[in-house]
This record gives sequence, C-alpha cells and structure tokens, in this order.
Amino acid sequence: MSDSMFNEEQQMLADSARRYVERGYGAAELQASIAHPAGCLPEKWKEFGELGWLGIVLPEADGGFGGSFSDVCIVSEELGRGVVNEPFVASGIAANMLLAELAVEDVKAKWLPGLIDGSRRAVLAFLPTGNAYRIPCADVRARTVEGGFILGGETSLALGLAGADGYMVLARMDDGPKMGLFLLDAGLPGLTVRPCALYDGQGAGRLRLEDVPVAHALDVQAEPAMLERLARYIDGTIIAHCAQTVGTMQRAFEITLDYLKTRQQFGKPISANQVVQHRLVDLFVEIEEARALSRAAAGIFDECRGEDNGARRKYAAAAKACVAQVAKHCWKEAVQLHGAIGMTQEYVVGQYVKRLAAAATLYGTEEAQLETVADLTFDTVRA
Amino acid sequence: MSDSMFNEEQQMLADSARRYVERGYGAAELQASIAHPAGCLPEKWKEFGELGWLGIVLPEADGGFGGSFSDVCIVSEELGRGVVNEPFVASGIAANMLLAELAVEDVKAKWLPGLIDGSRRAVLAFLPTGNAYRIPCADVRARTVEGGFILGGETSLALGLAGADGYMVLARMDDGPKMGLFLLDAGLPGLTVRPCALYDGQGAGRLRLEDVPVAHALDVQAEPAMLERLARYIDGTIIAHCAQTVGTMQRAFEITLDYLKTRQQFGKPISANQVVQHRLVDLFVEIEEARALSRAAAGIFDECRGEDNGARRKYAAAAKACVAQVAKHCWKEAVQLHGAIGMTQEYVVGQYVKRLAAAATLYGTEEAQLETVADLTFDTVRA
Amino acid sequence: MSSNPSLQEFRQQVRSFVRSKLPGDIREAVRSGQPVPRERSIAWNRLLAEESLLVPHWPSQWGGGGWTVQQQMVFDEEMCTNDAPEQNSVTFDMIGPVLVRYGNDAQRGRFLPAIASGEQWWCQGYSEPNAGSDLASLSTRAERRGDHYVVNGSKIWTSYAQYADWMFCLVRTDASAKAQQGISFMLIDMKTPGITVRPILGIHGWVVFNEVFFDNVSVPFENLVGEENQGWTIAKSLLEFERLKLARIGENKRRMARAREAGMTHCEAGVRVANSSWFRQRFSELEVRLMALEANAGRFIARAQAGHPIGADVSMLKMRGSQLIQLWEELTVDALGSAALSHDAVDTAEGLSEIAATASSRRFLSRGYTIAGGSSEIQHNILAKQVLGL
Amino acid sequence: MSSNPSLQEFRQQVRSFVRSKLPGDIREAVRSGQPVPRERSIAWNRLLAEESLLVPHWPSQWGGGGWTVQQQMVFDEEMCTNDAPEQNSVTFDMIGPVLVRYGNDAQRGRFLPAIASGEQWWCQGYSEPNAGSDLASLSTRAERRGDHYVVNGSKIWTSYAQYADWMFCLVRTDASAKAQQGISFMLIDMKTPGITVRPILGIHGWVVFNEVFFDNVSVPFENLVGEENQGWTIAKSLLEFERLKLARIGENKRRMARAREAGMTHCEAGVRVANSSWFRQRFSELEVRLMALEANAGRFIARAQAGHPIGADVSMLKMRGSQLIQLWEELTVDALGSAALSHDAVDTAEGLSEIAATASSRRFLSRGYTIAGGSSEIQHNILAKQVLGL
Repeated sequence: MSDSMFNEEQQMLADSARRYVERGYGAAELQASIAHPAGCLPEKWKEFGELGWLGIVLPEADGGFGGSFSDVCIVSEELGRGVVNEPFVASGIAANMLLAELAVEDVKAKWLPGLIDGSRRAVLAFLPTGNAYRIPCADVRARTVEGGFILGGETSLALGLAGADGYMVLARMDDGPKMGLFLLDAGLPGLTVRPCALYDGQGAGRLRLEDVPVAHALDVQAEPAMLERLARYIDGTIIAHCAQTVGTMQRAFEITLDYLKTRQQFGKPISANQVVQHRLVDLFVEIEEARALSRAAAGIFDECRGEDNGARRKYAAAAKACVAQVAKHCWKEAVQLHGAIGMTQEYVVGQYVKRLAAAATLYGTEEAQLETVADLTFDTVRA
Repeated sequence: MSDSMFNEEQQMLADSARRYVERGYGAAELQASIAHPAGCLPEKWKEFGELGWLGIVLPEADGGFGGSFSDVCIVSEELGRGVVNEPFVASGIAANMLLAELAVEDVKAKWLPGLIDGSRRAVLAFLPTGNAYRIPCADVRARTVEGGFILGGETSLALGLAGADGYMVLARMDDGPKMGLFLLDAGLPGLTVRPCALYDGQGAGRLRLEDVPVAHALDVQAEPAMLERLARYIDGTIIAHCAQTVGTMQRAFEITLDYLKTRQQFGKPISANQVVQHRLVDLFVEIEEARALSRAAAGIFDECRGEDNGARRKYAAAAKACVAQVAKHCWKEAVQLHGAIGMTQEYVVGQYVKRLAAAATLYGTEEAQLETVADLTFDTVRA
Repeated sequence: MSSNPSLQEFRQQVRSFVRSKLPGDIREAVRSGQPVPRERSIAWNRLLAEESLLVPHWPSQWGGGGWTVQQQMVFDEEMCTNDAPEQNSVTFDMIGPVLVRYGNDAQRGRFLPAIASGEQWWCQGYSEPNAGSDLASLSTRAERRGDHYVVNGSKIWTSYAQYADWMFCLVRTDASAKAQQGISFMLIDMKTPGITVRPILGIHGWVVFNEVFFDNVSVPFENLVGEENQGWTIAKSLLEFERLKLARIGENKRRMARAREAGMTHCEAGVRVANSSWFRQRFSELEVRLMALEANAGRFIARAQAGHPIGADVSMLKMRGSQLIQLWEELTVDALGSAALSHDAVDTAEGLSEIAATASSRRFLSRGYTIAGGSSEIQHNILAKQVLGL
Repeated sequence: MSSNPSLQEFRQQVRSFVRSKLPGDIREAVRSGQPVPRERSIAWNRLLAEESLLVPHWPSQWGGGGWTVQQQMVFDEEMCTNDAPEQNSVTFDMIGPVLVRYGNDAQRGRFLPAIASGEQWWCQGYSEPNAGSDLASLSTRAERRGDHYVVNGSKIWTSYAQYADWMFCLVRTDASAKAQQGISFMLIDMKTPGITVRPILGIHGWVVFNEVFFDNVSVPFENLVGEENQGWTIAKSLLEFERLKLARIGENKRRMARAREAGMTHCEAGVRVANSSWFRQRFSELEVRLMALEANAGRFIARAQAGHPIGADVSMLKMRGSQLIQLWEELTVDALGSAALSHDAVDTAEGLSEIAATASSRRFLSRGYTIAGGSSEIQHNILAKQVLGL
C-alpha cells in the first residue's frame, strides 16, 4: 500500500514487513504461537532480529540501525495486520530502548547484542496490562544490602512476560522515598514466573520475587523523577500498541468488506444495502483517522526526544483513546456484518475480533485515556 | 390515536384536547402568543379553564375534577403536539396542586376558583429553568415583622412567570435556619417582573422583590423538610414537561416522515433510501420508549401520593434524561432530513425544532438528570 | 402459586419459590455468568416440572398454568433476576407452542408431555451455509421414498445441537417451487443414522453453534408438521407471547445486577469503579434505557392482556432488548478493565470474582442476540415497511 | 510575510500579524460568536488586501501569495484561532478560483481584481425549490434573445444574497437536454432589474438564506463562463485546495476555545462546569476527534504538497469536520445549560458573557454544515462508491 506520508525507506520497510507476514505468518504459525507457553515462538523472534526490527530505533553505536520511532511503528502496524502473536510491542521496542538509553556500558554490552539479534528478549515487567499511566509500584520492594539489593514481591500482569530472558522491575526502596529500576536475569534465584494467556491468545505473566539478589540497579530516583524518566517508555509502548492495533483493524475491515461484497442475501450482495454501505464508510473513515492520529503520535515521539513530555503524553493518550474507540467499533461491526460466522474461532476474522477487543482494554481503556487528556487540557498548572 | 394504555375517559380527554389544538391553535395563535409580552394569551388560558384542564388533578372538594396526574399529562402531551406556547406545564398544573394541598382554606377560597376557571394564573417562581433539583434558595430572604413578613431579593429565571397573577416564592428566613414558602399577589408593592422570552418563544421572567410585605406564609420549615415537601411539585412539573415534549417530538416526527415520503430527490422519494428508513425507525422507536417511560412516570406519581419519593424522583429524572436525549436526537434529525427548509422560521417544523431544543435543557439537561439517577441507584443510604 | 392473587402477591410467591428452591450451585453459576452444565439444567427443569412451573405459558391441557400474560412476564422476570438458568427457548417457547398450534394429536401426545417433563431438548434447524437471514434460499432437501422422507444437506449455526434429542427443521420438499413455497417443517430424531454434528468453537471459548450434516437420513412421514410445503407459514408463526419475551427484561435486569456488582467490587488505582463518574454515567444511561424498555414492553403486554393483536411494532422490543443486553455486557467488561483480559482472572492478586473470568466471553456471546432470530437490520426493515409504511 | 521561512516561523508571522492588526471590536465579536456587521468585514478585507493577504491561495498573477499548500492551511488556521472573521468562501474560494480556471481574459480582468480588493461580494445560485442536493433537476432557464440571455425562475437557500453584488449561478440553457447536460454557468449582477431577493429568517434568528426570483432578467452573453451547456463541469470543479479547507481545522479550534471558555467561566450549582466530569469527558472526546481530524487532514495536505492528486477520499474531511463543528456547538450549549435558553442571557444575575446569548443560535446555524455543499449523506454515498467500490 503506497502512502504519501512515508518516505522511500519507510515504504520499503512497510513492504518488506507485509511480505514477511503474508508469506511467513499464516494460521498455522498463529496457532502454534498461541499454543506456546510463552505466547511467542523463539524462531519467529529470531526472524524479527534477522530482519533488523528489534534494533530499528536503537543508535548505531549500540548495534542498532538509528531509525526513528515512526519506523518501528510501521513494522508494528504490519505485524498487527497479520495478528502476529509475538510480543513485539511489549518486548521488542521500549525494553530495548530503555536498556540502550539508561544502562551503563557493560550492561548494554552484555544484553543488547542478544536483544537486537533476537536470541534473547527483555520485557518491561513494571508495565501493567491496565492503565499504563498508573504503574502499581508498591508491590515490589528492594532492600539495600552489601554488594547490591534484595528484591521481593509480585508484579502485576505484564504482556510478553512469560518466556522473557530479562525483566525490568520497578521497586520501592526500603531505605527512603525512592524507587529503583532493576534488570533481572531470568536465571536469578528466587524468581518465579506465573504465565497467563490473555483471551486473545497473547502471552502475559506475573513475576514473583522471593529474596532475589541483584548486584546493580539501572537507576534509583525519587518517585516523581523515576516516573518522569519512565514516561518515555510508557508512551512509546502505548503509541506502538496503537500502530499495531490500527494494522489489525485495517485488515479486519478489509476482510469484512470483501465478505460483504461476495456474500449474497435476498438475491444481491449484502454490500448492496445502503445501510451497510454507510456503516462501512463510517468505519473506514474512523480507521483512517485512527491511523493518522497514531502516526502523528509517533511523529511527536520522534520530535520531542526527552523534552516536552506533555505533548508526547497527550498524543499518546489521545491516540489510545481514539484507537480504543475505533477498535471496539470495528470488532463489533465485523461481527454484526458477518453474522454468526464472525463469532467463530475457525473463520479468519475471529482472531482479529478477539485481538481488537483486548487491544481496546490493554494499557488503559478509552475512559482512562480520556481522563488523562482532560487532565492535560484543564490542569496545565498541575501537569 | 387509539392507545390501549388509556381507559375510555382518558381517550376522550386526549381526543378532545387534540381537536381543540387542531381547530383552535394554529400558526396565527402561536405567533400571537409568542408576540405577547407574557408569552401567554389570556383568552387561550380562559379556554383551558373552560375545558376543565386547569382543575383536572384537583380534588372535587376544591372545585377540581378529581382526575389523576396521568390525566393531566394526557392534555400536556396534546398541547405539546401543537407546540402550544402557553405555560400549561409551568403554570397550570403544579402551582394549582400546591395551593390546593398546602394552603389554608381561606387562601384556597380566594385563589382556586380563578385558577381553575382560567381567569387567574399562578406560577412556581422558585422553580428555575435549569436543573429543577437544585433550587437556588439563597437569593430571596424573608424578615419576620409584626403582622407578617418582609421579603427582598431576586428569583432566578422561571418559566411562565411574566403575566402571572400569583407567585410562589421560596425565601430563606432571617431568624433561623428555616425556609418560608409564600404566595405573593402580583399587585403587592415592591414587586417587579423582568420578563424574558426563551429562544423558542416561551415566556419566562425573574421576580425582583424590594421590601415586599406579606401577611402569611404558606409554610415555614427547616430547609430539608421544605425541599422534601416541594419535591412532589418539582417532580410533577418535570413529568408533565416530559409528556408535553413527547407530544412535540411525536408531531415533529410525523411532519418529517410525511415530508420524506413526498419530497423527491434523484427521481425517488427521499424516504426510499434505506439509510433514511433505518434512521426514521430508530427515531420512531426512541419516541415510543420516551412516551412509555413518561407515562410510567406519571403512573408512579399517581401511585405514590406523598410516600416513596425515591421511586417518584427516580422515574421523573429517568424520564427527563430519556426525553432530553430523544428530543435532541429528534430535532437534529428533523433538520438534517428536511435539509435547509428545516432551519427556517417560516416552515412548520422550525417551531418544533426550537421547542425541542429548549425542552432538552429545561429543568435539567440529560447529564444533570443522569447524575440524579446514579445518586439514587448507588447512594441509597444517602437518599 | 395461588390461583388468583394480585400481580404483586404473585410476584412475591414466585420470588420466594425460586429463592428457596433453586439449588445454590446453579444460582452461583448463573449469578457470576458461568455456563450451567446440562445435567444441572435438567435437574432444575425436573424440579420446575414437578411444581408445574416449567411450561406455565402453555395451554392448561398441556401443563400450562392458565396464567395471564402479565403473570407470565412476571414469572419470567423473577426467575431471571433471582438467577435461575435461562430456559432453552427453542424447546419451550418455539417447538412446544408450534406443536400445540400446528401439530396433530399424535404429535402433541408424543412430544408435549416429554418436553413438559423437562427431559427432552430440542434444537432448531433453519439456517444453512448459504441461507442465513434469507431462509428462502435453503437447500436441504427431503425426498419421499416409500413410507419415509430421505433428508440430505446440512444446517449450520444450530445452537446446542450437541445436547439436543430432537431437531425441528425446514427442508425443501418441492425443488421446483419458488423461494418459500416448497418448504416443509419436519421433526428429526438426532439419533437417526446419517446425522453428524460438528461443534463450532466460538470466539468466547464455548461451543454454542454446530453444523449438522444429513446423509440419507430417514424421517417417517408422521414427523411432518402441518401440510407438506407449508413449512414457511409455521416457521413465521412465532407466537405472540414469545415475541413479548424478546424484550428480555429479566435478562437485562440480571445483567444490570452483574454490572453493578462489577462496579461495586472492583477497584482501579485504589478507587472503586462504582465511584468513577464515567461508570455512574454509563450505568445510569443504561438503567434509564432499561426503564424505558420495560415501560414500552408494558404497553404491548397490556395489549395482549386485553386480547388485542400485538402488531408488527413489537419488533422494536427485540431490537432494543437485544442491544441493551450487549451494552450491559460491555459496561461490565469496561468496568473490570484489565482484570477481564484473561480467563484465568480469578488467579490474580486482586482476588477478583468469577465475574471477571468470563466477562469477555459473555460479552462476545451477547453479540449473537442482534444476529439470531432476525438481525437488528431485519427488524429495522420490518418496522420501516410494516409500521412506518416506507 | 517573509518569502521562504520555515513553517513554524511562518505561523509565528501570521499570528503576530493578525494579533496586532485585527481591530478589537471584530476580534471580540468573533471570539464570543456574534455576527460581524458587513461593513466591518469589508474593512478587515480591505486591510488584508492592502497586505496582499486576502487571496493568498490564488495564483500570484491575481494577487496570490505563491505559498505552499501547507502555508495556506497554516494561514487559514491562524486567522481562525486568532478570531479573524470567517471569509466568505463563496467569493474567495469558489468564484475566484472558478474564474481563474474557466473564465476568459475579459472576465478575469473584470472580476478578479475587484474581488481581490475586498469590495465585491458574491453569492451562489445553485439550489432551487425543487432541486436541492439533486441539482440535475433545476429549472431556472436562460433563453437567448438578441445579444443577451433572459433568465426566469428562482433560486433558494442563497446564503447572504441580501449583501451580494453578484451571483454566479446554474441555469438551464437547453430544455431538451437531459439532466446535467443543458446547464450553463452564468454571472449575474444583483442590481439587474427583475431580480427580487426575499430574505428567509432562520430558526437561529438570523437571515442567512434568501430566495432570489428572476423575472425576465437580462444577462449579457459575455457573462457566460465557459461554453454554453457545460456548466455542470464547472460547478463540480471545486478546486482541490478548497476541498482541504472543508476539514475546518481552524474553525473547529475556535469553537473548542469557545467551549473551553464556557466551561471555565460558567458555574452550575456553585461548581465550575469545567470541573464536572461529564464536561471533561465530552470535551476530551471532541479534542481527540479534532486531533485525529487534523492528523488526517495532514495526510491530504502532504499529498497536495507533493503534487499528487487529492482523490475522492478527501470527502471524509468535509464529513468529519462539519460534524465536529456541530459537536462543539452542542457541548457549549450543554455547558451553559439554562443560561443559554434566552437571547437576553447577558442580562442575568449570573452575569454571563456574550457567548451565552448566541450559543443556541450558533448551535442551530451549525446544522447547516452537514447539509450544504453536499450533505453528509451524499458524502457517504461518494465514499461508498468511489473509494470503497460499493
């Protein structure tokens, strides 16, 4: 699909991602990924690495490709189009960025090559599946001891957690009103993962920590400063999630449109009904707007690296509010316009319907995001 | 229109009200009423009295007809159907009931015959045009003096106020945390009316009181008890207003339907478009539901005379929330489906559009009413 | 139930009956929205049958209660709001009344008591892979051979066919007749050789639909209901009382209670959801819609009670009632937020109730209400044509 | 304006220009939503003309600024959000560009400078009593007689005809041709004898529409634009840049500011409306829609900027932009509540601003946006056919 908003390289990236999904990620791969305990096929993740997707947005100095955040969202949109089950958004973007931007050199040297080539996978264990702007940070605690820290507690449910090789964990420090950010190796003693699949097949999980010894913190900050620092990764995850969801709804729309043009009822295609036509137009236009806003949010993310968090957060929250609303509208229309077949597991649209329904909730419902937008609009002094 | 919810007498009442409006209240009468400084033609009001409408719901002992509140709502609905401009709801129902139920015999004897035969008119000056559940009672004060009270202050805008002969005014008492309810004769010294037309042509006004001497109070109570006592008249006004508005939207719907069946576009009636048909169905169904709920609210009003204010208030608030939503939907569809002609003053539907738009706001918007419903549902302890 | 109590007394009687007699495990499953196992449903049906409360809306001679329309509606509502399982409407509201009206004496004597005992389950074979809302194009055919028909073809979207003992279905008996003309209404024993039931897993994770294949299935002539080629007339004749039920007042109230429970028990970021203004606003919007729907259904009940014909405008009850069911389910899902993202939701730190574990499934399941039994779009067309004269 | 600044610098320049030069009375009228008197509009137009900012989107030879598409959009937006009056689009966006493209040299020389000076106002004569959205059925006719046409018939819904010096209109010049075939595009001096303008009062209390009657109105041949009977082609050719403008980004932002002001300054029962959750929720919903609309318009602007054809999908901008205008006006009315029930609202105890006095009128006026210039229903049809291939 040619799109005048893309430059030539972006168009190539989009085309190659679409080709990959169309050729390499069909119903069989999707079912295998859903059946996998982690909701992620390691061989697919390696392919993502080989295609360069896991390092797009990382600096070349770190072994990345120095691309923009908008670039990585292009891949995200195409993976969404194919309802790819692997946690590209939850695990392949912000976690890698965080590590590249906040870790010291030897930690980067230890982790980044594997994260970029897809042989290892890290995840933001502190990012809840609910409203991403409300990080529940009281449930993990860190105690300072000689030679490092001891962590204990349990994280809330996080997407992509099961099967990850490294977990970014946020903990309240026992020795003062501070928070620590830690990168835990999956092999550490005292770590237990409680895996859990979302209803659309995506893998998630909780991390249980019992006296887990960690030598270094990635960062220790007062709570407001820590949340300010993490805002970039939270917003980035939300924006990439929006891009992915736009891809999913675009394809759900196309499947529905094709079905209605083909399927005959009362002697004519269902799409001959004016009511159906106008509903399809409404949905089409909403998807176009949701895509435009999601891409604008990615553009804002690129523009304000580090500064002007207000604009970035407002665009992220607005994009998610918009995408949540349209995703709901889209899956409901896909079901209603298909009829009973739209509710079956065996017909292709079913997986799209489930993914869109879950996507509307993930990282915060429309209502939650609108509250964030309103806060930023009306309480500018506070923000 | 035959309706199985009516008994025979109610059907006769509805038929006669409809005949009156169709024969006696056309465009000329409407324009004259709007042009009248009070928004009310005295000769029309007298006719309402002659038809018995102003005493329907009053006890026979008081010279009324001992009818039900549902009966008076039937008349209200028919007057709404004809966009009758006279303040039947604001002035012809609850004010008369309040007087019959709360006044002492000699006050009743002085006022009721004229109120019932239509030679005089009283109004609830304390009832604001905004959210009726929030009576602003701090703006009029009463001072106890020898032989009565002295009142001062200004009321908020009240429908039907200009041109009334008696005003029910609520005042905060200077000598303690109490409120007084007073019936003021329009002739009292110190009273000034500031008339004001609503944008749909209905008459309203504010009352300015400068040292107005009043001999008696209708009632003096602690604030909660007073508001509890007045609740019946507030709810009644809201329910009758809903009935009236249902009549207005029913007729606006019929005018629109007829227009669309007749008007040709692209070689066929506009109503041949499936999209138009489904929109008309949606509106039709919503109006049917709004009518059913408004009548149910009138029925609840009749059932719980004096007790169980919770159920009555919930139905009143729910009916107004529903009617406000449907009234908005109705006028917007009337305009959009008519096209430009629907926005003109000269075409019949214009007056309906304005009345419905104002009706949605009057006595509390949908949002305000929904808050009341939610309060009653979730804070039952408080209610 | 006493023979002629006031409606209010009647309601109290039904209420105390269901509250005292409904087994606790069934009540809890229904309250929290879990599917009720077939054998537990049948156990409850047997209990109702013993008290003559399973088919109270049937004529007295076939086990009905001789109740007024209002009493029947009250009974249904109280059963729902007190968490009795939903009755299989295909069995009790469709084939039962159809046989009462169109069956011959032998058919009535054979099937009605079996249904009224609560032991026999039915499924409905109308839709086909190429005939959904548009039944006129169905192609499953029945050919006379000796003393029986031979049926070939397939049906799809057959709800709960996997549990059914019998199917009533539409088959083409005259291939030369046009559209609805050559269709017959037939009863088929699901144990007949040649029938294969293929379950279709729904996106909610439950098997509701099935595809049913007929491969030279033999059906005796005596299983034909009404005349041959008049099946269309029978299929159209959903009886009036059943159409009133489609407002689903009780089912909506049950869902309102569940949404309320979700809001009252679930917290987001330390705040009880029922205290969030978005939840209160949406809840009260839906509550107002339910009050309006109930008041509107009341008009139709009064018509039926007065013995008047119900009229085509009754379609609006199905249209609005089914949509409202969906809105409650969505509100519940949104109230639960991320807690409803997994079917394993019970196993969480927040210690959420069973409601969360199946909220998303129920929400998906509810989409069928505006598709089955004449989609909302079809209801719109009916109202446009038959009521507004468009 | 500097010749080639960055877009951000350009925006700053426009902003400081309008903020320093726009007369205070006009700014206050526009900010609070009052109509701007004709002579004040013209005064502002003259001022813009002096600075070569009245028709910046026209080709340079006719007074345009030689700006990029993006600059033109930024200019429009800044004018709007800084409370400059809306330009008469019929004059500046329609007849101007039409004459540039289809007019002959004489017509361009005669009219374009007059328009660009800000002195000449036009109105559009398309709709007729029996031809609204369906222009093909129009019946006003022009017959050749000597060296001129004689026009008879009438036009309706002619916006601001009471102020217009000229009308461009569609007339039937070949009665025998079918539908759109026999229609011509003609310029008519509103002072020609035989023209009667009847104002039509709107429910908003303002005269926007008029009916215009032609009784043997003489129009010289030289006032025909393009070929005879080719008027349809011209009428359809709203130029591409003008279609981008129909997203009405600036106008939406102005209304957002007004809704915000209403919420921030008005109190209900002692609570500032902007603190009510219902207002915050609706406001943020609309703000998100506006952000999405602006981002979406950006895609089309980029297309135009890159010199690509805009495409039929641009209809979505008109559809969504006009609807959003209405939603802001409704939110403002709801925020003001009973304070907006009367046009005399200023004279109240609450001491409300001018915004309240005309809020209901502006809300009614805004309904025209989804009717005029191709109703939302027509836009849906266009998108269905030309974009989705339905």
